[in-house]
Amino acid sequence: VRQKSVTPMKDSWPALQWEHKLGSAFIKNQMNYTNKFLVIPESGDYFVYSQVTFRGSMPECGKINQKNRSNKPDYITQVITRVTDRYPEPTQLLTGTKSICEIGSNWFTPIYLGAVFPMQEGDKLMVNVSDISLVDYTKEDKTFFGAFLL
Amino acid sequence: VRQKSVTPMKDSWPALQWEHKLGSAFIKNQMNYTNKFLVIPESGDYFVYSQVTFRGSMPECGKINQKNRSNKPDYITQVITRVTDRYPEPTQLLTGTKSICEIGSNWFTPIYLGAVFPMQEGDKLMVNVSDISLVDYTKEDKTFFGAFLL
Amino acid sequence: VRQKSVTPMKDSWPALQWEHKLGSAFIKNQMNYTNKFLVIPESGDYFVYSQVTFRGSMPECGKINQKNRSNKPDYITQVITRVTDRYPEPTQLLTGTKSICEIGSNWFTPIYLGAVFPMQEGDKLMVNVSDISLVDYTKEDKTFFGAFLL
Amino acid sequence: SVGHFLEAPCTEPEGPSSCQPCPQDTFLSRENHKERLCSRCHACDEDGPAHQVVIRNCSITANTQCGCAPGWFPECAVNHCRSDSPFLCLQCQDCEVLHRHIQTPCSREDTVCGKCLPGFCQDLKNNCVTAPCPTPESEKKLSTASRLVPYPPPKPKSTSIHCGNDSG
Repeated sequence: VRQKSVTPMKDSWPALQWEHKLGSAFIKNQMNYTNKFLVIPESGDYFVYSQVTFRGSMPECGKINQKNRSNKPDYITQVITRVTDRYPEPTQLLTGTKSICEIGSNWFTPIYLGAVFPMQEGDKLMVNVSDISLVDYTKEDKTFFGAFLL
Repeated sequence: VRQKSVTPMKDSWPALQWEHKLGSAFIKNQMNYTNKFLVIPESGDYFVYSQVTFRGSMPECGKINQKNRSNKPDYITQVITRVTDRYPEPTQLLTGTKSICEIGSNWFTPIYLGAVFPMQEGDKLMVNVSDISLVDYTKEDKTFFGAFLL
Repeated sequence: VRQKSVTPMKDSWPALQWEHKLGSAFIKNQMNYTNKFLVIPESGDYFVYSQVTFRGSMPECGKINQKNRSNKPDYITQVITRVTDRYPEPTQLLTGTKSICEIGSNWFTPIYLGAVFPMQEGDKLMVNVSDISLVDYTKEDKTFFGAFLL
Repeated sequence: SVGHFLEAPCTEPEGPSSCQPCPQDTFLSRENHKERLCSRCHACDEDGPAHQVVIRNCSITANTQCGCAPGWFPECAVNHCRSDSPFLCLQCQDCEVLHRHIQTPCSREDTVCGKCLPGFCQDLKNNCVTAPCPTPESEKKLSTASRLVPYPPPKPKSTSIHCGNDSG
């Protein structure tokens, strides 16, 4: 499943939208992708994984020659979230979070996540990010999302 | 298996202690967790993985306005280690190590590791870190450890 | 499969050479390793993964006290590439790319990649890097490459 | 052939194989192949700090080509630049604003501005300022007059001035 560019949702961390058929993206064995969610077709233990490549220009914190330089870092965060009809709130399954205080004119970095979770049929998985404008969606090999049944 | 807070062991790199029942932590199919170790129940090839989120405040190296600023970076290291009764010394299976020289007031970053290893019944796996005081054990989705039989 | 030191190829991004028998490196079930390639023995879906630990000394961009400091960052990139006889060009399956602008005297950091891809018998996988002189090949637990059939 | 993927191989020697055009947003730029999957087109980094634009849309035979809009030029985002390195689009320098001629127009690199436009001249800080322009001579006088003079000026002493060729 490869990342497509997308408009951010209000308030809660925006979920990424994915390409699931073209290029090296694929869906099989009744796994389903709909409206930013991977939908679990069959109960069992799944290895869920995702990488998001983030990129941006020099944050305030990195402007070393600036007098009122704030040295609070920016940050980037990627969360794999599960939504089920068993419980009204989503669950953050995996979180990768990294401070950013680069002194270079621009920066880029990936965050990778992957682990096993017991899932129920119908559970839905999505990837949320702290700031969608920092996501590099230009190439499918840099930002991706997937799951497989053990 | 989710990370619990733990007091550091003297000398050798401290091993992390894990929560293995509560929240999204789970143990099944005779996999066992005891005294910081995952214990392999059955010989075979296992995919072993772990993420540790580290966090700290500005290291010496990052204090750019300080005259005698040491520019040797701090570092963070995570190691997945195997202990077996076949050999008296533990084996470092996977190592993620990263220099830290952030100029921001504080920093945080994850290290993720995962790979396949042939295991024998009774082999034990643990996660060691270079400095336990830098480990963010506050949320189970940020620091985790697991293994599954292929 | 563990990384061995290797002389860089001209022009295109150099491919890493791997140790596939010694230490914790292993090959089994007709998977084959030849001339920097893992060769897929049987069609199916494979989880392909690799970590490369990079290390270097302070880049131009990090020399904060230097007047004409270029603040363009250096960068490190790791790509898992597939070569098939079905198509005359290799395909970049997974890319981890990170800007480097460390102010410390030296730096080191891992990049980890892993995802599932449908493969055909005979497909070949390799790991390419942006600059082989920055790869830490000294310890097998820091730089590794593997794949398994789901 | 170019821009097509192999849907079904031929069933007998020299028999026809079935090829179909790549779906939208995918391409294959080479021919004589047996690839069943078309490659995904890249997207340009239009939304972020790179300000890229699509120079050539992806077609079934060629990937997207990204570049910079008119009035902008590509600047490699990293050291050790390569053709596939990330790049940012930066705004070209406007010589008119600087009251200068265009010496080299902006394209793959920034504009190079030349001499001052008519009616403008270069001041001490290399800026082109409006006339009247200080001539090089008056500039020299200005510089001597501006030498530090003690105040109040000392009373002139009686001196004898010798004219002549003092080749000393």
